[in-house]
Amino acid sequence: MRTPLTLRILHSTPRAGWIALAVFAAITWIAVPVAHAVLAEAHPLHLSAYSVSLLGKILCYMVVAVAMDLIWGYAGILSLGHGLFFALGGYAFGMYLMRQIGRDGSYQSDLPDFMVFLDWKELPWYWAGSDSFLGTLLLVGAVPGLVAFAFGWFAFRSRIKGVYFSIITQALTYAAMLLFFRNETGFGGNNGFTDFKRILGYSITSPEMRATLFALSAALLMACLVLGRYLVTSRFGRVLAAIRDAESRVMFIGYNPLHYKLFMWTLSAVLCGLAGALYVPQVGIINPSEMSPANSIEIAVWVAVGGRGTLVGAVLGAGIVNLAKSWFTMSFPEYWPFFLGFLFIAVTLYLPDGVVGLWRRLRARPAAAPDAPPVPTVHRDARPVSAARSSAKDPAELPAVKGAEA
Amino acid sequence: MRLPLPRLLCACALVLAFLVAPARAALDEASLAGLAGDFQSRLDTIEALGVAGGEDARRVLDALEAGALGVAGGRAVIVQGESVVAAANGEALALAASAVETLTVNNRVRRALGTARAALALASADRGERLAAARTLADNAGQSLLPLFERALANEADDEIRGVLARAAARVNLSSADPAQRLKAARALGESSDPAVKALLAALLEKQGDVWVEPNGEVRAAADMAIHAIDRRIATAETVGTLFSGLSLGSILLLAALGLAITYGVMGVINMAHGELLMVGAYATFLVQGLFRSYLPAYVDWYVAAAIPAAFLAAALVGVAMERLVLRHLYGRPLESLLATWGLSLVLIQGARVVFGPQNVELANPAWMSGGIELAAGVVLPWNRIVIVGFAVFVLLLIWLMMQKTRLGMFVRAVTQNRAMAGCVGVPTARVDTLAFAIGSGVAGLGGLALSQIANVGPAMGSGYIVDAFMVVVLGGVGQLAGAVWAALGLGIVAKFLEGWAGAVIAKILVLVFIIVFIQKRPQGIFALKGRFADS
Amino acid sequence: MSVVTDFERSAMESEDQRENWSGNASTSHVVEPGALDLSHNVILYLEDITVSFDGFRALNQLSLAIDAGELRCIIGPNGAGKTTMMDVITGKTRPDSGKAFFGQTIDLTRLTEPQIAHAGIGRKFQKPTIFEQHTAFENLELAMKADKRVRRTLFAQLFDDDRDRIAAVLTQIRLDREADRPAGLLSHGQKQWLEIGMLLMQEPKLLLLDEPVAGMTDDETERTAELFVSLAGKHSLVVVEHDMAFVEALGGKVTVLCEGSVLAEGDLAEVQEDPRVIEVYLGR
Amino acid sequence: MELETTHKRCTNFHQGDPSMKRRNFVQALALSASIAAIGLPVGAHAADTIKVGVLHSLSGTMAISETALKNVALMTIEEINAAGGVMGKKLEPVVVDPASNWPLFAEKARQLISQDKVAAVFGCWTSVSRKSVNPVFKELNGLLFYPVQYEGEELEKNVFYTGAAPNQQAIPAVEYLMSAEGGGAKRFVLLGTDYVYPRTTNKILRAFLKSKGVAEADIMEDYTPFGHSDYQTIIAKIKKFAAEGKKTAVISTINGDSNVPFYKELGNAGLKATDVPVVAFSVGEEELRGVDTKPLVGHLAAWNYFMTLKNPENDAFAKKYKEWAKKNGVPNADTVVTNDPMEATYVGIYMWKQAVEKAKSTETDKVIAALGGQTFKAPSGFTLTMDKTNHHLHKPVYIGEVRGDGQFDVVWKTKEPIRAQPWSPFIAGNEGKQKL
Repeated sequence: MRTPLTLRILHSTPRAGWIALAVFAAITWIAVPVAHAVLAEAHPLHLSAYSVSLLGKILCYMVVAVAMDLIWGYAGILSLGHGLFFALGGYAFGMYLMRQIGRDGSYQSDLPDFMVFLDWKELPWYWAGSDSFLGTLLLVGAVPGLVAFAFGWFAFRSRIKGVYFSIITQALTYAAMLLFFRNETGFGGNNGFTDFKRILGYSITSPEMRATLFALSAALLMACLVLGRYLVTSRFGRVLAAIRDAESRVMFIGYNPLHYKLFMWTLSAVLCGLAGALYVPQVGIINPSEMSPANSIEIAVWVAVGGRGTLVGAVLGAGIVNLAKSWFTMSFPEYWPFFLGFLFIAVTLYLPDGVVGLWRRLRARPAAAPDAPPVPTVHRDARPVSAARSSAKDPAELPAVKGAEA
Repeated sequence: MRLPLPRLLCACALVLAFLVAPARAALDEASLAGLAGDFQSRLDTIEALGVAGGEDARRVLDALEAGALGVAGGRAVIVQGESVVAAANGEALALAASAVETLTVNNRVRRALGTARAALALASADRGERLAAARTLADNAGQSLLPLFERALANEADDEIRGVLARAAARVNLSSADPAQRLKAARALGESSDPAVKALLAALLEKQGDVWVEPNGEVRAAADMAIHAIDRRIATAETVGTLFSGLSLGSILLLAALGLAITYGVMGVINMAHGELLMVGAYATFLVQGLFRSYLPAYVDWYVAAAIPAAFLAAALVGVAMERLVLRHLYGRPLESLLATWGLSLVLIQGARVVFGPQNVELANPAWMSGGIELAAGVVLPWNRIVIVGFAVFVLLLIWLMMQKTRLGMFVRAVTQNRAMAGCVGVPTARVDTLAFAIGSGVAGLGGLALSQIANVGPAMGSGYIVDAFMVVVLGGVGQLAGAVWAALGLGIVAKFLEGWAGAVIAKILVLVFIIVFIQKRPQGIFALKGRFADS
Repeated sequence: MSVVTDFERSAMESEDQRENWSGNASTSHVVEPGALDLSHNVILYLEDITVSFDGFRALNQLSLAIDAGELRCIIGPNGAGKTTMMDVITGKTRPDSGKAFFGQTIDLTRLTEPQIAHAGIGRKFQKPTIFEQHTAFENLELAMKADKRVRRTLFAQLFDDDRDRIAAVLTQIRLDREADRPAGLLSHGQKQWLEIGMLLMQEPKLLLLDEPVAGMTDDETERTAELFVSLAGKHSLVVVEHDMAFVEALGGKVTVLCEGSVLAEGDLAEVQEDPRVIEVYLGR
Repeated sequence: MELETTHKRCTNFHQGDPSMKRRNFVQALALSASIAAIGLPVGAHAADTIKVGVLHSLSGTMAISETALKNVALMTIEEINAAGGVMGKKLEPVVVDPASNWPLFAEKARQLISQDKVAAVFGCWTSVSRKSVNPVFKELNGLLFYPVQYEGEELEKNVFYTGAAPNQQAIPAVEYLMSAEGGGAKRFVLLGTDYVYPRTTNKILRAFLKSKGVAEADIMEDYTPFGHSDYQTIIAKIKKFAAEGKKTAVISTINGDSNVPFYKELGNAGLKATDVPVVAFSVGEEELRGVDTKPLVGHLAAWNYFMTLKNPENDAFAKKYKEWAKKNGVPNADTVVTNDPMEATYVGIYMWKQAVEKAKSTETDKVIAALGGQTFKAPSGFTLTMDKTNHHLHKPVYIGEVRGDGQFDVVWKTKEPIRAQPWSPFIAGNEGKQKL
């Protein structure tokens, strides 16, 4: 009998996970908004705008890390161009924010300031729909999704793999960055979009708006985690991991890897786009340097630090690296690259599975293979099989392979 | 070159005055009076000094260049330390140095000075000096110089110099009143390859209202033919120039990527710190330059040669340290190595920033790498780029010899193809790795040396090349040195032709798109391994 | 481990592999297996297949026909083109010329690997290729005959009869005690069996088996032979093997390949008598 | 409380004393990262000091230019403290590193104003970094002193611009090129890095040149990407353009790092300043430290200050900086130079100090009110005035020619400081926009 999907999604995340999510929701949906927007500034528990927007930014980064982990950790495809999708989502939402400025810009025009300056008399066609909030919500996911789909379709169809794929994703984001740097491209050139005023008519700097954006970012992260968890524990996730480990076998048993990779790749890009859209109003600027290859590499670094192939690891990695960066740049402005650099080296050398790997090692689970992603456990209810009895034999004991002498 | 008539007359008068005067005679005060006048008369005076020639003129020009020529009480004087002498004849004057208003030497004055010096040099005994002088004068040819050209042509025996002078004279004669002179000039100018000459000729073919600028039809026809001839020459030179630019860019990309091709091929390590190895090589070059400047100032032009082993060793040492301390522990985890080398790159960049400061450091091209070969007016192949192309060939040859002819090279190739098997047949893979990494890093250091001759040397210089280097390696096919060569040259030439056509920004974007599309067609790079392989 | 393979694979992937996706990969990704036409009782038909790599002819006008339900052994010296032939049949390599038909109507040279798998051809590789990070159970689950499109797989769940079927195959390949172990920890022989088990889960019409008993004990080899013999009839099998004892135990018709073409065909005893065969095996 | 002391020490950290350094370092390391990083309130600022923020990139692409500004800011603050501070209180610099990352600029600005409660911030270099922090200063009513020449088209209540607006740099430079002394240029190449400052400046210059009767065909505009390092094609284009006729000059707004390859190529391709002079708006003494300037002698730069200016204020300024650099172990301290943005930083800090003393408060609104009309005898040799309405300084303009030693010879200067026009009259729709 068929189990309803909702129930299966529920089951895919273990009980401890749901408890953690509930605690997380309580903090991000209630505690933080109250501490920021309700408590007076003098109150000892008041959370400043600085902290809220910093944490909100990190939540968005965490979503990106989860999206990256889904495609890298689970499908084995290292993208060095995820910054592009993040930025595209950001730009899509940024266009809406620019339109919301209305006539409050320095040229008091209906057009965004930079267009007035370029002597443009009307919005270019690709700005159509940017004044509608709903349309923008659609674009935020659709633009990175479509770009990723088109790129992925060609790349996966040509069976570009490994470092070749990584490098062309890097070329893609680099080319996009150069394109967006141009003033004529119509996205504000190097300055990008900034000086936002409001969303849906509400001031973007009000504590309520800030708390709302923060809570939305948290909600997106939680949704990503639940969705990600379902995906990686479903048969789809197992096919994906199988493609990572032995793609030709997957093809010979009848799955088309192109479609599987493409789906995950596009979904990952859409998640990045959504994160970008929430990121932009919280940091107040989007410009092409978000697409620089270094930014995309950094995304991979977060995932590796946290632990590739575990969703929690991606979240932890993004959090640790970014908090460390914020702290270091404040406290050791001249030396922080040393700390961050040595942190990356140390993590790779001593924590091959990232922070999560360390935690696992400390908990000393005996059976788990050291570098294996967690074995999905969806069929826990399958027949009990004694795993203790190993029948593995040393290949050396086997009789020599018999030759083809005739 | 349409000078206002009064000034033209004045200039001619000055020149004539000098021409009739005996060459060795001292200058008279009147000929220097212009120096006290307005800016333009000052320039005319300076140029006329050159035409006049003679020791005194030379002395005045020298003083001007040194910033010692000045004006006091409407009179040209030269400041010599605390004392002041008259410019015209060098006799001491009872004037305080502080009372003299020295003449500012700006670009315009420097140009006039250059013309004057060239005019002087036209009488030099040295052929090279005369040729250079003739070229300089040809660029600034004006009515006032015509007598000079004619005088020089009469005395000149060298054909090349005569050609230059004749064309220079022809440029002037193009505005002669005599149609026969103009016709001769237009024909003579057909030998030129200078776009400036083309512009002069083209002006004859214009109409002002209904009237031709050049009334004589025969002259117009000659000018038209000359323009076509010049155009052809320019087009050829430009194509050669663009090809050379592409070759040069390609050789730089190659030098930046070659080391990466080795280290990536052998160990499959994505070395994000590769750019920093370039930086190490460049800073090593900088240090060698510093040593030469301090201890061997006479041989400072050869610091580049001495820097070759230094840059190689410095980068190789850093490379070995990286390999021994970090990468060694990451074999078989190439994507993790990305993270660790990214960290290494942060550390190295910040290290350079702390040691050398965040600013770029200054590296001078040695004299023998300065300037260039002029193919045609406007198309110059700079020596530093030519040397770098040669250097790239040299490095390539060395690597090829090492890979093909030495035992180490054989080991490296074996490990590249099948590490496990190489280990089984007794290749000391760990040692080979270290050595290969040292060599790859050393080659990167040589790349840094080459870059230091054309671009920035600063802490972050490497990050500008790392993306390009990876593109080259991947486009060529991982671990394929020949592939890297083709990829680098191909990218260089494609980029340069695109840049000429679409501008630098669009060209860069198009090159990246080209790479993406190319990899679609050949997902393993230009030189993929072919054949049937056991499915892994 | 997983990390290594990504890169090693990319470094070693052969040039020809990229050509495999035919243009219509996205439009018609499922071929109805029912379309197999066995009206002439021939399940696989190769004619004049030629494949060359950089001038080297791996297959040279190879022609071969396999009957429905037949168990055919292919032998031949190294480099005879056995694996390349399998590559052609499964769509991994496109022939330069020649025809390859599955039944009467399905043109194998126009289909992609997944499409061919759906049409009913299963393949076991020379080197056991299984999903090492997945358990034996999951390996079989993934191979199980089902709608393998993304949308279906996303919402797929395991029903009781699926479980029973997997359990049955696990028993058949004697891995029922290893069901929950990561497959990477199995012994070589067990991996071979797991791969055979995956083939069985696919329920193919035609099984291509490349050196299925390499690395197996005598006991295991014997059981494998029994299994194959029992499968013949319901399925057609093409077995590439060097182990003559095993070929003998299978007892079917034998084809000898040499330098990319068929050298001899017939009973094992017959071909062993053939002077040309003796020459290629014993050398000149 | 513990946090606060650490923080203070970290900022002291830049002021020398190596033994202190190590101890602070270790102590600071020992602190929990997370608490500090999420920025729990660091506590009200101590009563006996006034905090000021220094917001310059010390890593990343802009470190090359901005590090020196951080140094000058610290030196100036030290100098003010040595002279008794501001209103009897010592200044306490809070240095952060926005790492050439534009969103990080906004984050750090917010941190400086709302967490560290600084009275003013001295910082930013690129336009995009300024655009990134503008909304933050507006929202939190902070005070920013921006020391770099820029494209104008902006006027913020919370920002004081101590660098040049286009009419204080670009336009006088072009006027000079067109004059007889400047060589009487009739054709112009507008060359820049592809971003807002060059694009805007060139747009203004184009309109200006048109107003002077220069034809469209005599203007060539070209851009290169950030970090471009291969100028072969562009130099060839310039040569061709220059050879086609009238006297040509190049106006370069090429950004920092690309200048070295550009000038090296220029020198080797044989384009001499006497033939085709290049006037640059982003090349100063600091940038030329990385170039062998012998082939560049005669090329031009337009600034409001040159290190070679001879006047007592400048002599003292350059000397102080050199000493400070030596004392604080700045790399290559023997060869440090001063440049225009450094002078603008110096002037900005003193203007702020005077305004605070006049207002008798560090409150933003009072300081803003007090700043208009402040004067300061600057190293540029003039007494500079902060405009009463437009938040820009009245600045003199100098044109300098590059010397063999990397310094500049002033060949032209304005008679007196010029008032800034942040809204260029050469851009349509800007009339009557000079006020806040």
